[in-house]
Amino acid sequence: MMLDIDGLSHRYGTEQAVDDVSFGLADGEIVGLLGPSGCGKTTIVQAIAGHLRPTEGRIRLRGTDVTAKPPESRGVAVVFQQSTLFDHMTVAENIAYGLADDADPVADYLDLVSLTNQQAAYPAELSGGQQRRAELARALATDPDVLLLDEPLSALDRALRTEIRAEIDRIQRETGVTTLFVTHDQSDAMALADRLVVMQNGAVAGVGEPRTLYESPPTPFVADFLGRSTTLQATVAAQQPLTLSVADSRLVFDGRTAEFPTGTPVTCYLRPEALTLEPQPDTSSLPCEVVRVVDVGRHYDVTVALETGEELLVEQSTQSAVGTATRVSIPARTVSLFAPDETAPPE
Amino acid sequence: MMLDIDGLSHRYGTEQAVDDVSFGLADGEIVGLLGPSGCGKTTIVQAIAGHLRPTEGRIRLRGTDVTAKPPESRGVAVVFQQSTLFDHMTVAENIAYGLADDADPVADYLDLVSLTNQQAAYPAELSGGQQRRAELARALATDPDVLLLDEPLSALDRALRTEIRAEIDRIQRETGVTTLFVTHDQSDAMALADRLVVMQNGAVAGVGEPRTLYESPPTPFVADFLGRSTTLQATVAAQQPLTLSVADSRLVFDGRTAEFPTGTPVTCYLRPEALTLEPQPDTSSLPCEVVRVVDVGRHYDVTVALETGEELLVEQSTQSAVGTATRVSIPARTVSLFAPDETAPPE
Amino acid sequence: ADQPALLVPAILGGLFVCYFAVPFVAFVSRTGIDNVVAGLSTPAARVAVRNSLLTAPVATLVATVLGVPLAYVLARGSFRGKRVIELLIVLPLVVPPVVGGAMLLTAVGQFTPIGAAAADAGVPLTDSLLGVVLAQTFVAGPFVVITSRAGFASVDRRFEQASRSLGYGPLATVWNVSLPLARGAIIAGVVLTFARALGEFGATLMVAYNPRTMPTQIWVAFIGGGIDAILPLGVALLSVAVVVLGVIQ
Amino acid sequence: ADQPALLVPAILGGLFVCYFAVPFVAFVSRTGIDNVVAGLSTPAARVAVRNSLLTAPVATLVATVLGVPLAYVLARGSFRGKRVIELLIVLPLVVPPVVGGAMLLTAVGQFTPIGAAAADAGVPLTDSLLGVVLAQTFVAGPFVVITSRAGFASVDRRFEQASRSLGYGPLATVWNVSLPLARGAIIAGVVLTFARALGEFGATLMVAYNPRTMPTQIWVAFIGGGIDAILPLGVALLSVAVVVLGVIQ
Repeated sequence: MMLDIDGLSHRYGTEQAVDDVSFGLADGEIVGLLGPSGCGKTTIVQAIAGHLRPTEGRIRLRGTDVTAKPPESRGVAVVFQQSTLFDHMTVAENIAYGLADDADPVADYLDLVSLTNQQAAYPAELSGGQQRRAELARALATDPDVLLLDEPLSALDRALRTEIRAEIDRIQRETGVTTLFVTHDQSDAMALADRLVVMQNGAVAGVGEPRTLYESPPTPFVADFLGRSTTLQATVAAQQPLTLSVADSRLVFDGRTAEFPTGTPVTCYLRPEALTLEPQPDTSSLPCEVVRVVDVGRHYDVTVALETGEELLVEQSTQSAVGTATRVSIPARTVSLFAPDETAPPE
Repeated sequence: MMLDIDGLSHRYGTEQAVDDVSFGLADGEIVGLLGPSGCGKTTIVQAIAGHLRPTEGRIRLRGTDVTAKPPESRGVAVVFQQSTLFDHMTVAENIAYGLADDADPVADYLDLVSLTNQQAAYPAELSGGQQRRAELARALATDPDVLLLDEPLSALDRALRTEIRAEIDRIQRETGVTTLFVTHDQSDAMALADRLVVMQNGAVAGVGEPRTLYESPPTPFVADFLGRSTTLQATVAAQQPLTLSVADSRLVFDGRTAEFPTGTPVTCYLRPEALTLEPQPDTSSLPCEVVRVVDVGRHYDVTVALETGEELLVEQSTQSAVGTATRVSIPARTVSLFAPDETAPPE
Repeated sequence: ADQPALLVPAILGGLFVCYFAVPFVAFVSRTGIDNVVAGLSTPAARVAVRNSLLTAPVATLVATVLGVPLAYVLARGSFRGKRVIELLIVLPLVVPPVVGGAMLLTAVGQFTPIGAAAADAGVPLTDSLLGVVLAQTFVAGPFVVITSRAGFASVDRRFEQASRSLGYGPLATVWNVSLPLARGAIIAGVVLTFARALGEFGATLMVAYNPRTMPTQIWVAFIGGGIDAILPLGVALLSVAVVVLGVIQ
Repeated sequence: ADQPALLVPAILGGLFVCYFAVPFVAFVSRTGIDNVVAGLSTPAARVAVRNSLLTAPVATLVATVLGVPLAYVLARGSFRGKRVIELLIVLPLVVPPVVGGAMLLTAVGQFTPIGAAAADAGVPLTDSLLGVVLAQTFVAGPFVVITSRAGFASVDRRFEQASRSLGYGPLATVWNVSLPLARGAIIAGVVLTFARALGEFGATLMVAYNPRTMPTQIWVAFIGGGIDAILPLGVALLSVAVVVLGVIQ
């Protein structure tokens, strides 16, 4: 492992900001550290960079314990949400400031981020996107073992965000630098990261490849945080294939087995875009009535009420009329089951 | 019309912030004023509320010219992006501060926004969502002719944003107050508004119902601003049905006629979610190759290259392999054509 | 984590702290409560205390009543000459107090038209309690203006706009919204002005050598009796300064 | 749109502005360039100018070299007793200068251990240029500390963290990043300290009645010759104050 976080805990006064967090980054990997604000992400960044001494736990770089080392001798480069380019230095001077002795010349880094023509400019003269790229170049010029990106896109507007996200992707692949990408935005994280570490209240809530976590979230929190969810109360009625009862109806999910014994009440987490409205009955659909339709442009958010009164959210690409009686079809693959006591509301 | 903006222009020094803007709000209507930051939205809000005297143009409320009236005698209530609840007053005192003489008592407004239990609390003791609701109640307590909501959701995180958006929707429908909802976020605007006024560089770029503007944007700017677009260069090859030539291929759009003469080069604006990848040839599809796939959770962003080298973005719900040769199918309904000189990049 | 990193600046800074701490400790340890009470009960000291407690509050009141509105206008208005007014208000802070006193004398001294007219009317503007108030207001007034101005500027305009849209006119809005929201800064400004007025020495010496205030009496007593003669009044003024600090911080 | 709304505060504020404008105009109009130049060439005035221009820069230098590091430690560090140090640094600003002078005398006066030892060594700490520097440093030093501290505090810590992660140690980071980014505030603080040191009167009078600086010479000349005798030195100090204002704003 290039970077190893081992049992990291940190308290501010009596407040436990980070609680026994462990994960690692393989050489060349880009990992997304994802969670809502206040989940401890920033504390972890500060501890890895060496600006904060954790209450407990170890941080290892290339196998060497660096927990007590000062930031300047760690080989960890950081890009923060807000620009930290030095106003009183030109772009080239900013990059040269951190240049490793045996590294490529400044010109190579200017070229890497396409800022050759701006090398004599001061940061205030750059556009927002150019500032971000200059900052990436400065961080990379130290030839770091690990690049920490702390919400590098959060201060940008939509168009710029997409541009810089692609730029980070390209630069990371070109340089192969081991990268920890910290964000509260699930779409940024899923688009960029090889693996995700999802945090909740200072602890790790889930680790895995983005698609796996999205489709089989280990907890309701991860389900909610990685995308919109809609929930359904049901009871396990039979195993193999998994069969759920919802009031008088039954849902049969071919090819799935339940992790819960028959008779257990469960909460199903569903993805609105995986649900479809089809009047033809099949074994994994429930009768329902359209109660609300919101046009959000790229699709319609259709809310349907089941016979139990419970409401489900369905994303449809076509308009539906309120009051229509139809059926909502639930593909087996996209259902995540949790015991009721696991289901806390998202923050 | 409850509110009429007629030929409004405003300059700050030599800078033209708003240029000849006209639109109206019918009684009880909720209209979204949508545009990127710096497009003049805030200037229009300030002019309607009476905090700014426009360089030119008139503002009429219920047919009366109020352009020169001070804010306190206009009957326009405002909710800003940042809370303006008065810290030194309780929730009930804040609401009572603006209470119209002949209006319902404070208790009714507390009830409307479900803050009856918080009436004795100070704003600092409220959650972010409660603050927003208290502010809405205070604005409504003046029994205004027009309610101005100036980016009321922009400072909120995703979950709260959805909650307050639904709350605004409910309150607006319950009270029937004529509302101008100002935002830079197209999804908020499309979800809430009966009609949209889209602004660009101080001028109106498009007016209409959300769905109409989304599917038939009057300008490339509106197309880009209301949702993701992907563009295709083509030439009008025949009329009735509209036929476009793209390199050696032809696209035939049954049931559509072109607004441009045969032989005109045009830029097609397409919606990525309307495109599909289907290997079977049909009359409105083009051969292409998958060059990039990004997993963003709720779907895959698939980039395909046409034979011309041009790239199109396609949203797919299933994974595709890079290098696959396939065809991209373009439904006639979702294509917007613009002459090349109309297509300026979005801000 | 950065604590050891600050060693060099901490040593240099520590030296400076000592430079302020040593006189403070030496001064306080030189005297006892009994001496202070006894020293303050001499006739000259009692007159000085009375005069200071009459003049400083009046100067503070005048500066507040005129200065807070000025601060509001400077924070919210934009008009020709604003820059000049801002410089004029800061000027007494950088002008030495003796020069400030001299400036006042050229305006209201007994041989000037204003001063002569006032003296004829029986209210002399120099060598009188009124003269003390004039000197104190000139030197201390800028504090309440500058601090209140910063306070008003930190109140987002949108609070006032909200109040206007809720049906209140501009003055009612200032009263109901701007003043309460800026109250912390305004109080700090008033307290600073009071402290500065109470301690005013240079300008007072020029404009009103008599009647004596606590600072001028300290100077006169020092010439006559050396350091020990002034400890009681000095400790009294120091105590007020410490209390003022506690209020501001 | 709000301009007429500010009428009442504008009237009250305008009165206050007049109160500062009238002495300024009266003072400046009382004298001419020729008189100032002639007045400054008298022996006593020349000595006073020389003494002031010797002492104030030294006091400013001492306050800057020790005060800027202290400001940095206060802005970035957190340690026991920080609160006390902060109060101690602000104290000279609210303590009347005469009391400040008295405090210094209790610490370094000629009959104190420190003062006596220094006098024996041939460097008397009172009634000497060194005494003037001590008084000026005590009264004016806090300005550079407080202003620089605010400057450092407004530099986001992440700039320093970025410099550390780019391979620079804490002192190199202060030198390369923190000082340049806070330079505006530091320069303002240095200029304010210089202005205050140059105009220092009350504490100087107590600690070093002789040798005369410009403010003490103004007082002595005023006793002897009235207002007209002090116009040249007064105008000179006022001019410096106006220049200082220009630099700060």
